[in-house]
Amino acid sequence: MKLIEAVIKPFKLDEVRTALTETGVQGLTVSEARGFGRQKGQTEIYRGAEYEISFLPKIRIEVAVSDDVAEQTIEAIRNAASTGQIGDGKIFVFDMEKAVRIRTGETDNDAL
Amino acid sequence: MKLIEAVIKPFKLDEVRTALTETGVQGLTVSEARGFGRQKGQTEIYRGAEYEISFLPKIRIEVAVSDDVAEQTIEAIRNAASTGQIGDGKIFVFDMEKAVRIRTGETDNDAL
Amino acid sequence: MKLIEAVIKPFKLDEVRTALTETGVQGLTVSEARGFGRQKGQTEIYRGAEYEISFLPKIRIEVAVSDDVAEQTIEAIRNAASTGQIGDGKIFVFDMEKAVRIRTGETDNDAL
Amino acid sequence: MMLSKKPLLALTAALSTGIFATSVLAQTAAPKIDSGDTAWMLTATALVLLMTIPGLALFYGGMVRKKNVLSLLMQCFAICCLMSILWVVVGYSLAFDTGNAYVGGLGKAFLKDLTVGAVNGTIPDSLFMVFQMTFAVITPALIVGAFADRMKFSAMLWFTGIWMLIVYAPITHWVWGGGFLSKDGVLDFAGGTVVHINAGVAGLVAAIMIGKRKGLGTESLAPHNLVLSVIGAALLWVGWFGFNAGSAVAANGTAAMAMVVTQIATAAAALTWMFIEWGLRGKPSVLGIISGAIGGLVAITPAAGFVDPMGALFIGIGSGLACYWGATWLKRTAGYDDALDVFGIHGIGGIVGALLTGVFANKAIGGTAGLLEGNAGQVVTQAWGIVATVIWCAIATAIILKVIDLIIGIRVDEETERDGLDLGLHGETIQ
Amino acid sequence: MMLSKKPLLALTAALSTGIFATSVLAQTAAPKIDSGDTAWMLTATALVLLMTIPGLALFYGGMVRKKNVLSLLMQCFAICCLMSILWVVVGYSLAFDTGNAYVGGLGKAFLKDLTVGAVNGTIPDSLFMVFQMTFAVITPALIVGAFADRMKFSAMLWFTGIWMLIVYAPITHWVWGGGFLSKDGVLDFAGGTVVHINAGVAGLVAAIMIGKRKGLGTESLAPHNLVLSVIGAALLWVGWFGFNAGSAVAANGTAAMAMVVTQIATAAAALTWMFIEWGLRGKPSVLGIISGAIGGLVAITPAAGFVDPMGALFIGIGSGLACYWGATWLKRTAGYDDALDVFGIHGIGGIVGALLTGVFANKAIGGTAGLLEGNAGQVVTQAWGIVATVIWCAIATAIILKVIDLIIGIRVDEETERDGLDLGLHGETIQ
Amino acid sequence: MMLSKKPLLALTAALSTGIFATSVLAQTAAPKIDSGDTAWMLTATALVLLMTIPGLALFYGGMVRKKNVLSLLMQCFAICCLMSILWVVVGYSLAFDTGNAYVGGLGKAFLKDLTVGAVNGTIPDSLFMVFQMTFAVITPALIVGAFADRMKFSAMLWFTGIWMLIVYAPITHWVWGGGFLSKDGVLDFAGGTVVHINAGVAGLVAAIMIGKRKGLGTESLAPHNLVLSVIGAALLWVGWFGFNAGSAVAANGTAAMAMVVTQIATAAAALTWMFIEWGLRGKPSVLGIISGAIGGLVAITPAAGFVDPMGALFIGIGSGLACYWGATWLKRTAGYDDALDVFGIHGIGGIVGALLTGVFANKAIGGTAGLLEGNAGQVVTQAWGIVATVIWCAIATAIILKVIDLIIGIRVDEETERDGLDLGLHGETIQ
Ligand SMILES: Nc1ncnc2c1ncn2[C@@H]1O[C@H](COP(=O)(O)OP(=O)(O)O)[C@@H](O)[C@H]1O
Ligand SMILES: Nc1ncnc2c1ncn2[C@@H]1O[C@H](COP(=O)(O)OP(=O)(O)O)[C@@H](O)[C@H]1O
Ligand SMILES: Nc1ncnc2c1ncn2[C@@H]1O[C@H](COP(=O)(O)OP(=O)(O)O)[C@@H](O)[C@H]1O
Repeated sequence: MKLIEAVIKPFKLDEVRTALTETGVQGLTVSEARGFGRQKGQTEIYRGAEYEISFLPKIRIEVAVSDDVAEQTIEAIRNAASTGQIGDGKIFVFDMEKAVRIRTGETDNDAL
Repeated sequence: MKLIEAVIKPFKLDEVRTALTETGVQGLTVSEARGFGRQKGQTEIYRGAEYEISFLPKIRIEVAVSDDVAEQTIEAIRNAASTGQIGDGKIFVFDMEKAVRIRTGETDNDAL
Repeated sequence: MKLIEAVIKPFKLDEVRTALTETGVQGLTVSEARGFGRQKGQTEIYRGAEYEISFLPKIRIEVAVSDDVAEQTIEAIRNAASTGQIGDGKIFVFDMEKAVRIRTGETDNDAL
Repeated sequence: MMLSKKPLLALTAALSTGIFATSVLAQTAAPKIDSGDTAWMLTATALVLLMTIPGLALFYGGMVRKKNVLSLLMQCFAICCLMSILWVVVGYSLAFDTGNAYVGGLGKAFLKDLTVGAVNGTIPDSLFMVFQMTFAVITPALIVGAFADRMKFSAMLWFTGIWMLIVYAPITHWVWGGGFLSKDGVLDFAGGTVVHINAGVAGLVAAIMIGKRKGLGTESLAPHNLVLSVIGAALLWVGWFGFNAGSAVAANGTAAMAMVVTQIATAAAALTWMFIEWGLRGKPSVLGIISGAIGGLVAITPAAGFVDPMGALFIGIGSGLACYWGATWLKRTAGYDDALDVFGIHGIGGIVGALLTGVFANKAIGGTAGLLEGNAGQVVTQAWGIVATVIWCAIATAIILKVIDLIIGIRVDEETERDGLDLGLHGETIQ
Repeated sequence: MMLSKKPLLALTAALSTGIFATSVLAQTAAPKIDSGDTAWMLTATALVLLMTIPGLALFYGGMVRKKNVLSLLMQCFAICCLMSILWVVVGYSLAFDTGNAYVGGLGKAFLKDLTVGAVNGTIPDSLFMVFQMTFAVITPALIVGAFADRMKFSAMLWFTGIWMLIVYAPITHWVWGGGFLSKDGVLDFAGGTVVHINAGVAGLVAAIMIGKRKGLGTESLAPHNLVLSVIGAALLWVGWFGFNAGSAVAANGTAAMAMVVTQIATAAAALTWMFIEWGLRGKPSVLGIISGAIGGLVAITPAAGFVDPMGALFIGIGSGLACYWGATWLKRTAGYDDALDVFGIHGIGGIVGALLTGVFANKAIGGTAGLLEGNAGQVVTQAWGIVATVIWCAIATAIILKVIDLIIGIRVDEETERDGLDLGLHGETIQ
Repeated sequence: MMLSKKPLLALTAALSTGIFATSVLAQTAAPKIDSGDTAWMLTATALVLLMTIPGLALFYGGMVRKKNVLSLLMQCFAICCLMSILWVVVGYSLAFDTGNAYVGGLGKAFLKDLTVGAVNGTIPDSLFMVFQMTFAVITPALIVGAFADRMKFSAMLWFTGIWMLIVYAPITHWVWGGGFLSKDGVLDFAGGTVVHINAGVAGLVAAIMIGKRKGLGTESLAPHNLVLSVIGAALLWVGWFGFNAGSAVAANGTAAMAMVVTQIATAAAALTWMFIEWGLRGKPSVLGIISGAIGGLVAITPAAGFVDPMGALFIGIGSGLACYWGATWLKRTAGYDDALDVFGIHGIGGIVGALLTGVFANKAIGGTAGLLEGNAGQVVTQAWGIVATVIWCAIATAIILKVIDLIIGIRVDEETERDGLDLGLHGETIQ
């Protein structure tokens, strides 16, 4: 199994979720993150003080999938999350040794 | 070493932590997450507008453990986090190449 | 490629980011976390009720790097994040199978 | 506006409450400041200011997404400042200088001749001016809820500034400044027509012209923090005592009764909305009960000096029903995106209140009988006031917005809307 | 309630302050509205409303977990609406209509005969009614802190509504409506007994009957946002000027002195709590200082028109000590879960205040001497007022809750409690 | 302070407004309480309390990082309590007892002889005392913004307590208590010198002595939640009506005009700051517009009873410009870390206001002519008031802080500063 982690722009979350659901993914977990990279943030000015915002809001998505659908999942995320502009984010793929569904104790592909 | 990631219902955090401490785990890291899956959320209605809440609050736990205690750690989490109802969450297990304790520079099992 | 995850004290974030940038890292993703470990939290008292704060605020950093710079990246994080006091945190290293830059579709080392 | 039995210099209010004759006669006695009336009007002015900042700002701010909350606060705050200055420059004059039946003259521009000693009724003239200023502040501020999350800040300033001078000030003159509606006998104690119908209609027109928020129907646009909205609604309620009871322009029985009926109608409308929602949707919501409360406050506004407690109870219930309908069924069916229901609550609530004032007006309370006491004509008069206001407001609002749109554009670009107006327009965010 | 030297229609207050004779005689002069007194009472009414919404709502809302904050605001807001209507329907009549020694009659139900011109003392009768309404609103709202996080909203509405009519209105009649406690000479200037002991005891009974919050002692139930609680406490403080100084029912020296002693006792109690906590626990906390302030406000309430600044200082210190003890040691030892310390602060603070009023009452200030001036009997009288109130309140509260529990159940189900009342009962959350 | 044409017991204000003679003569008539004036002053007192808690507390609290917000609220709340007690004990006496030209005597310590019946001008003497108390509360509270995020709570209490007695009370005596500045004819209607220059200079000295916040220039110290700051600024604005119009100590034309000019100057200053920022930085910010508003409020404070609306407009604009400069260029260039711009806004705004009062003072409004009416000397007199205040305040502040620093240390340790004062000093956090 693979664990696919994607860091995307927040406003793309709904599109990515829809795209994933369409490829048959049944679940995913998201969390708030902030990203530093090539994309430059705005400068905020508070009275005399300027703060360059180097960390920009991102959404971090984790999806666990079986090996055979990993590629198409990656593709689905990429298509949905891409705007073509700097800062669209990254997809990282990891090998996952084991998965367990807490409710039933089912493991591995059955657990996803 | 293994990195065990568990996505659980928020109100189970204290029980899971206690269970882990009992199995000898010395540390863990948690973060807020929101999960999409089989469990359905409530509908919120604001004046005329209805919003189905598809992402539900979850807690994401990461525990790094040595290989030999991985199984019992997984079991401890599962037992503590399970309510038997949809949405109890998942446990994902990864192989971890290296661990470092920042304070001392100790590595691998010594660092956990 | 490696995915290096570091759990550090929040006030060390800026130093770590600077250190990483100096070693040539181009991007990183951070999120809020709370850690349980040897470091003991303060006790908060609200009227009659005492709550021991067992989860302390931490920052979780993820950096994806190519294999050859992994060691120096780890070193950079450790140096920047260390205060020598309990609770400085951990660095966990994982093997990463694949990376994709969403904007361009570039993969692996080109995507970082 | 008022129903004082003391001498009044402001003919206007007198006219609109039918005690013109007495009042003018009474003026032969030298006008003198009453310290009690003055004390109350100083307080009432502070209370009405409290309605806009922070009251309305929070009520609206809590209902938008987190990325836009500061923009709402900014709009309310900037409007408060801008209208204050414009009111001094010429707004007050357009509303309250003698002028003709449609608009005041320029005689009071820049508050020319406003002395420390000048008296208006039983209070200092300067106090009447600043009390009215707070009304000129809140009315345009009410409108911003309609185009929340998507209007340029610059366009918003131009729009509300011009609107206040071209729409608000003249309509105030019609009703309270001696204009034709006051002569026609339209009853509007504290601004149901002048303030609420006016703002509601302007909001509707603006919402239609600027178009829907991105993501409407697809993303969650749920309120980010109703705690703020509850604080806002509560401060609006408290401040409204200054608005309604202050419109007696005296600390007397009329002011007290205005406060009583305000409390009753508000409570009744809030409970009405809550129970309907509970019945129809299964849960009584916080946003529901506060929306109902505002609906009740709006509806009792024109009636406050004219109806008795039982009249207030029915006005409250009627307004709770109507505003619920306006903010849910009507909006959904008609398909416009009045983001924070300015029309659904202020427009509908204002119209219901204006008409029911004609129904429940009680001779013993405010000197004018309504339908229930056999004076069916009052309802027609009230309807006439509504029609005149709606027509002028709708047309003028549309023209002003169109012109601004052609010159500088009224809507923010897509990226600003997506990333939030706080960051895009003001360079700030909340954590 | 009041200590005006002007003619009073409300015998009640006069009775309770021992100037019955003068007052009745004075009434032969035709009552006339004083615009200054009216101005102040209009303001005071707004201030007392501000205490409940948003004051108390925020004070409580900030102290609960994030998942329950809206439910607290909702309860306070809904109580505000419901009590306003019930007060109009029959509550005011039960409290202030002549009736017998125990409860008022039905003569003022639906505010029958309340005219614009009616005068009560030196203010409009309608103003006295609405000022009292705000007291009938806040008293039941105070109770909700005791059963926070676990009561059904429907049960809460039934309970507070019935409680206001069966417990609050009669006890108000006893003390301020000409009932037996006023005849017995019990001093309660602004509601130490009527409002605070009453709410405190009801809270204690309710907390015991509904049982402890899930997670008490095992999970962190720490306040989620004390910023809200500080805003709430501050607005309570400011609003309490209307509560206490407004209870003079006039803008005079008594009102001013009531404001002075309110400020002193509050400051003293807040500092007392802060310094005890600092000494015993090592840190002065925000929750501590605001809790102390509320304790001081509570304790000075019955005393406000009767004591001098030095008396206020001691009452403040005494109440800071006692409330700290009530909210920490007493609660822990007795083992009930009065979630937000309604009994610990309002009950204990009210009792301390009522007794110390008997100690520090100063003839030169309020016409009655206390223990320190040699009138030890006043302390006994005060104790009698406390006992009577506690007994009736405790018994009636228990019965009302028991009946409601049997019919619809008072506690939410486990899942709702776990996921939060905001989502479970109202379908809303804050971000 | 006031400009009443009614008899005054407080010579002081009379002196400072140049109507000493009349006033003294008028006193032969027995002083009598006016219920209208009393009603307004009761309200004004509540409004000024509202300025500190929660107004100022929120204004400051929203501007710091999340980990320090409670510490700011705590400081403002504790100061409110401590100053109230100290004012009673001896502060009021030092300021308003006869004494000499530099400081009052001890005759009013512990409010000796303050009776219910005592009259001051047309209001109860106790009311004058408590109104002034709220000024003694807000002035030290203003200072805390300068050393936000890094002062020990214990040191803060010692500092503000001593400062109020040694700096604030005497300077109040100089200007309003019959001291030398009032004799010299310095105009300060509501406290531009006494309150704002004073607090601003103390803030500057404290900021320099305690040193910069850790992380300044390297980390983001951006405001964590400007929603709080906007609520705070709005409540400050509303409450300032009590501050300025209340300083007329009567409900009359002067009070009304003070309210009018307050509104105008505030609006003008807010817009000025907003437009400068928009022009220079590209975006109009929320923090900018509210900062401008506070700057305007500060600057109109000394002028409120002396200038007309057009004067207010120019004072507002001038103050918007000057405060913007003070909070940006001046601070950056001089290199001190006045965290929340106490000097930049209150110091600079106060100085500008004091001087412009000398320019725009209008004989028809407040009885004194300014530069524009040919009395150039008034500007010199104003400057003299500023200089005297700045010198005494700066020296005394420095000495007090130095002594406290030597004895207990004024700055928190590094870890507390890093982890946040909320947790470190008060054991609490917000979620
Ligand atoms: N090496 C990395 N490791 C982890 N996260 C990264 C890395 N590089 C970029 N990111 C994440 O991806 C986001 C987008 O990267 P950025 O360089 O701004 O644009 P792009 O992906 O279009 O080149 C960053 O904000 C950060 O969250
Ligand atoms: N494929 C997946 N990848 C990542 N997280 C998942 C995946 N499937 C489920 N989850 C997480 O597990 C949670 C529970 O899943 P759900 O399908 O609702 O119930 P259950 O685990 O009981 O079948 C989800 O809310 C989500 O956070
Ligand atoms: N086994 C573990 N798995 C995951 N995270 C851990 C583990 N042990 C510690 N941590 C994280 O590292 C942080 C620091 O650990 P702690 O034991 O307090 O100090 P130190 O790392 O200095 O020994 C913890 O707060 C927690 O976030």
